[in-house]
Amino acid sequence: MATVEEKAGTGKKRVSNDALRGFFREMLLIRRFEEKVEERFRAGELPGFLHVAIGQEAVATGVCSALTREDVFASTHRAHGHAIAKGTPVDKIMAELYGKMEGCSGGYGGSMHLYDLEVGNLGANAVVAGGLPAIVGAALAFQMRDEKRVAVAFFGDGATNTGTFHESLNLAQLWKVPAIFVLENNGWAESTPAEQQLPLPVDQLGKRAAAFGMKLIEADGQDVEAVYLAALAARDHALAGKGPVLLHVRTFRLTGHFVGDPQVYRDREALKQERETKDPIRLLGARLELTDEDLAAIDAEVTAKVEASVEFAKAGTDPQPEDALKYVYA
Amino acid sequence: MATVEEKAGTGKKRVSNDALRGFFREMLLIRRFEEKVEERFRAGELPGFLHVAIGQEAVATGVCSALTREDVFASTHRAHGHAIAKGTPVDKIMAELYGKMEGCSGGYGGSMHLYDLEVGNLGANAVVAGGLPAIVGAALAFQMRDEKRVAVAFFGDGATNTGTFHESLNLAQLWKVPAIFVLENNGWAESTPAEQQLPLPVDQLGKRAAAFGMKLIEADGQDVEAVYLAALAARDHALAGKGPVLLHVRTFRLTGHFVGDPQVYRDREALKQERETKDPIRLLGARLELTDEDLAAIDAEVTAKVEASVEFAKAGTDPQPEDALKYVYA
Amino acid sequence: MPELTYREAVRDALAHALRKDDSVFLMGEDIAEMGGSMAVTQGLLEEFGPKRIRNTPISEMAIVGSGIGAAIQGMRPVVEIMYEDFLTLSMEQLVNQAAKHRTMSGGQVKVPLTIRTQGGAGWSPGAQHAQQLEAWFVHVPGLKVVFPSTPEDVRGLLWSSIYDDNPVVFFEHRTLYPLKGEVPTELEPIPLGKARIHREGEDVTVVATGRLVHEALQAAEAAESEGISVEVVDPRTLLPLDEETIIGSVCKTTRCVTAHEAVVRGGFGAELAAIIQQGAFDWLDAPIERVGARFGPLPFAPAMEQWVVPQAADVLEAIRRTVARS
Amino acid sequence: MPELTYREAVRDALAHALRKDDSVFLMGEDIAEMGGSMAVTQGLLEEFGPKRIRNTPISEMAIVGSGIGAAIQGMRPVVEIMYEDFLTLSMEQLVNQAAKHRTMSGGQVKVPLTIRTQGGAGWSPGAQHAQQLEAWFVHVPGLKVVFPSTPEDVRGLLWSSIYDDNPVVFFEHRTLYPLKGEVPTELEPIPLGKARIHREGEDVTVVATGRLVHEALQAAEAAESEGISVEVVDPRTLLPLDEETIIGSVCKTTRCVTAHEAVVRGGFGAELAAIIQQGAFDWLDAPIERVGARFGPLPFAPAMEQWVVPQAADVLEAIRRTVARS
Ligand SMILES: Cc1ncc(C[n+]2csc(CCOP(=O)(O)OP(=O)(O)O)c2C)c(N)n1
Ligand SMILES: Cc1ncc(C[n+]2csc(CCOP(=O)(O)OP(=O)(O)O)c2C)c(N)n1
Ligand SMILES: [Mg+2]
Ligand SMILES: [Mg+2]
Repeated sequence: MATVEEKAGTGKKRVSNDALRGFFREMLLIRRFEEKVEERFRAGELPGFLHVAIGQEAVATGVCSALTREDVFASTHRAHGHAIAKGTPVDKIMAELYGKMEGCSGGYGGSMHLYDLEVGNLGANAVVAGGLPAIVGAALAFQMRDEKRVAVAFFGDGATNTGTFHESLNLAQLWKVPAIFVLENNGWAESTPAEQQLPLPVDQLGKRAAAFGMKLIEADGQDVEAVYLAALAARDHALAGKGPVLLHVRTFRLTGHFVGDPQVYRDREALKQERETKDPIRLLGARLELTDEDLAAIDAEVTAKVEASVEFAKAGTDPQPEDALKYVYA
Repeated sequence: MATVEEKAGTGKKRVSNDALRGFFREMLLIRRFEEKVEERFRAGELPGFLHVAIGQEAVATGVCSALTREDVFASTHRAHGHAIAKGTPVDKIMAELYGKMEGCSGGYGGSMHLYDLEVGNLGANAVVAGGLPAIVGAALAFQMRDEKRVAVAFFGDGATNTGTFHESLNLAQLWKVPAIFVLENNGWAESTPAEQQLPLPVDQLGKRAAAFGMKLIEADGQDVEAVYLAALAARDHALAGKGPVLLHVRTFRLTGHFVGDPQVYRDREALKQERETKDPIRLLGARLELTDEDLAAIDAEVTAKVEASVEFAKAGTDPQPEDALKYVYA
Repeated sequence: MPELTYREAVRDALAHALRKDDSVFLMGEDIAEMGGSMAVTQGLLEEFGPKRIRNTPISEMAIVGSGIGAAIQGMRPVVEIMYEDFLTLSMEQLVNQAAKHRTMSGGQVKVPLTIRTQGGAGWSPGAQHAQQLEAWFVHVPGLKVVFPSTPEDVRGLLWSSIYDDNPVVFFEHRTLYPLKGEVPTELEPIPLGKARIHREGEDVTVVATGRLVHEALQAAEAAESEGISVEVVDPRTLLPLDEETIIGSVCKTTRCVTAHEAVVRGGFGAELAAIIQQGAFDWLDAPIERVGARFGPLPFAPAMEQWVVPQAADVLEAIRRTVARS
Repeated sequence: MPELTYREAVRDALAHALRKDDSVFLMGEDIAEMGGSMAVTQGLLEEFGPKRIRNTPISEMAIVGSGIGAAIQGMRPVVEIMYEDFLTLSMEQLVNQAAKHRTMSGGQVKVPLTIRTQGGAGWSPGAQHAQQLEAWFVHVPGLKVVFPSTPEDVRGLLWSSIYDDNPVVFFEHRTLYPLKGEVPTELEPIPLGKARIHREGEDVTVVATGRLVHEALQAAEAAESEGISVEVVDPRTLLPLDEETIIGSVCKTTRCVTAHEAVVRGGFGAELAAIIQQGAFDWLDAPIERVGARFGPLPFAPAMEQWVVPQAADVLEAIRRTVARS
């Protein structure tokens, strides 16, 4: 976790500049990773179905920076950023996307099923909201065994329309388990805009917490410091035995739903505007007043990492066909 | 519908005494019907699985009195009262419980599957919340065809914990269909008390509407006038195109969950108290200042109806075994 | 005769029904502006407007369930479940509600609802976007189950499904969408419950569904060059099932292979085998061979996926096995 | 040897596991004070307290799903779905999550979860409280499926299911709960995947599950008096399946009847028939007959229900049919 200081005189918390620089580096790493994924997909190298989180990096970094290695989480179809932020090396993630045995799921999972039990990644899920109930169960196990750990579920605004969401939050609140539900509200479910899928105004989606009497914490999802502080507060709340938290962050999906999505449904001008004004990396860069050299240095560093991950992945081992049935049963 | 007058000078609405007497008669009819069901079950005459609504009569009568014949509804495992109040003759209901062809579902349904399309009963459901989505669809059909009808779902507090509840209310609100969701909150799901199944305090279950931005109307479920007026208001709201309504009424289950339930889980003293202070029929009788003769006359009338329904049912026709497959496909 | 892709054929049936009949409307995730995740419903929003081409929230229970309610009120909704893996979320509504209302009501209620869905492997989707679950629904009285394999069939059968007064679960196969084929100039309904003999043969009958129809046809070609004459039958409708055509074919050839993409164990091939071994017992010269996916969740890496999912070569091998028995 | 009812035997296995092992706990609707809708868990709340005997809200997805999460974290949850008809609500969690985590994670994750449920007709429950859906789960790689028919089996198999490191769907039959039977003094685990031969015979094998095991035994008695010698085999575990014992038996008797309470079409009997016709092809003297419910939602009225659901007489008839074939 990054150091939190008091904002001089205000009593409010703030994150040190050093820590913010660390966040910046990680967010840029995620961005470059996602861009590389898009590129390699277009080059025909990546099989399957891919979703990148460009625009949502501050959520992954902000939340995961507030967690310890023992804390666990479940992710979604848009999984790469969460996995990186929780500490899985990009090599292992890229190798997974290439279907290699060195991948974080041994080549069995793919982009929508990144796992890494060692760092607490319980698995990304290709079923919307599919991972939420297990997070309640994981948190229950921690509670029953008196372990000071939280379980975190990432999911989108679209996921809040599922019955699974409702049952999960409801049970979590009833039993006051140490879970954090991170609602990454980007205002889209695939091609369907907020107005067509959410009965509440998009910015008021936090009201869903009221149905359970659950603690709601909200933050600007494009401001990594805000997300980080909110996640810390959520974690404290959950660990204090006060029950789970709905952590609602408004964020922006600055690309298509999936890699290759022509976005016929999306207003070009609005998208352009969003890319200009809502990019969490630009916003943080500006705030940190990074010089061009600073920026170039960091970029070179993370880009090299990403390039190396592609090399690593390509040099990886293809599983044998008959390995397919190796893990059907324990 | 009963006549609604202004409460002298107050601007508030009230129901005429005559109408209230009508309500009283119907509620007593439901009560005597349910008692007869208990009796005939104990006598070994009724097959299957039965749930009576003793204590909840004011909800059935109050809501259904606010509906027209064209309005439709879906009910639950606790279905008899709703069916009676919407206008299915007790003969046909009793015959159904005896599994006779003269039953309102031809002997195919049983207590948990009372249907009567003619009066808008789309079917009782033995799956908790199972009927809610269809009510959204029925209301959608009305909306698409510009028909001035509402679709009503009855369900309990326990049902609000299901994903089906969430998805149904959410979709209904998104599309603003003319539906009314009647939450009969008796504070129990079978043997499980509110504290063990609801994350919200039992009286605050109406907050669930906030998750959708849905209009909430609340009423005392033991006061038939209040329920009736609330249902009228809900219907007006829905028909005005303002969207669906969650109609939350607090009520009391003055018997076991099912007929024969020994209620080992229930505090005897509290139950006794509830039976004394929360009985909606007693409460209404007192308010109407019914004389003993009045009461006896009404009771004799409805009791005779119920007795006749048993005669009718017993004299009914048993289906032939091979009729079983008559309606598998249309 | 005009040529359409499987995708266009589905769209054509939908458009025809939407034009003919105000009671027909569509609901599903991303079916409007985007035209569905498989581009099947592209263009329909423009022609029919948002009241009839309805994007829904991610709510598979409510999508099916509201379809049921609208159907009972006299509409003919066609709802889409984006991937059949997500049918798992609407099983309650499909199995306990849609399939049973008619019987439970003693014949009062009709549920003319069509549930379109698609699935299938072959594109590295991973384990949760590639299942073939049609067999489950064959076990549910009150439902009909349709699984067409060609543009002509998908168009004619979808039409019949929409106008059938029962709930129909309608399976499309993802890899077939680009497949081209001739269709009648006028949309011709194909009755539910009639199998199609794709190819006549003398030595062995392959009863195949979905993508495996095409793999079977390929295998049949290959077998021919080995001197084995293969008949390929596609039931098209799994429930009701055209037992007569299937059993008739096996009585003629005396050998049978069943083939589908779903895992073998508990798959539709089991039901076929059970029916055929009974109906053609005295004719059978070899055990019925079943082809299907190997018994595991679909792994992501292409080499493993390819090995798990059955191909023409697997059908060919099964044909050889069955012919080798004397 | 002590005698227990089927109900007591389930309870006994649960109590033993709860005593032995802190990681075991129970979740389900009304399992605490009420002891479950079938009184199976009566008394456990008193002994083990509300942290380990947990009443849940009506949330079948969350019940199974939270069980999955706890299992992955090293617990051994035993969750109860009150009626198997409500499994329809947890299919997504069972099929896409529990069954697949292990493969999708490349072997990192284990899900030692037991899902107990019960069902069955014979008490006029109507169409939504009486289904037998075990066949669906046999089609799902990654799950195990158990369906015991006697007190001894239910106790030993439940124990093994709880201690199995995979998700196990464990079916109990409602009408069997009062059934009494001898059990070993010490709780003896019964390995998953071993069939039980209840009765040896020479002329025909009946492979039966659940309640139908008892109907089959009754039918076998009756057949005996007609001079037909019947072997009755209960697979007990449907997945994995003890094919060797089953096929061995049929090779010996040369005739086979399958019997379950679920509807015939698409039922587990189909899988049995498919396996047996292949494994015993050269031995079979008659087509395999399948006994099961008629193809309709269960009607309420007792006369119709009785006719839909298979009884000993139906098994006997099938035995006669198969023996009549020469
Ligand atoms: C249960 C289910 N229904 C539908 C889908 C198809 N699908 C994948 S992502 C998605 C949209 C999800 O929206 P949201 O939850 O807001 O996440 P985002 O994509 O915006 O990150 C849909 C409909 C699915 N994967 N699972
Ligand atoms: C999906 C589902 N889960 C469980 C049950 C078993 N069950 C029947 S009634 C009931 C309690 C319902 O409580 P509530 O909704 O409050 O209605 P009430 O019985 O109080 O009228 C339960 C758990 C069911 N019928 N359906
Ligand atoms: Mg979104
Ligand atoms: Mg209740």
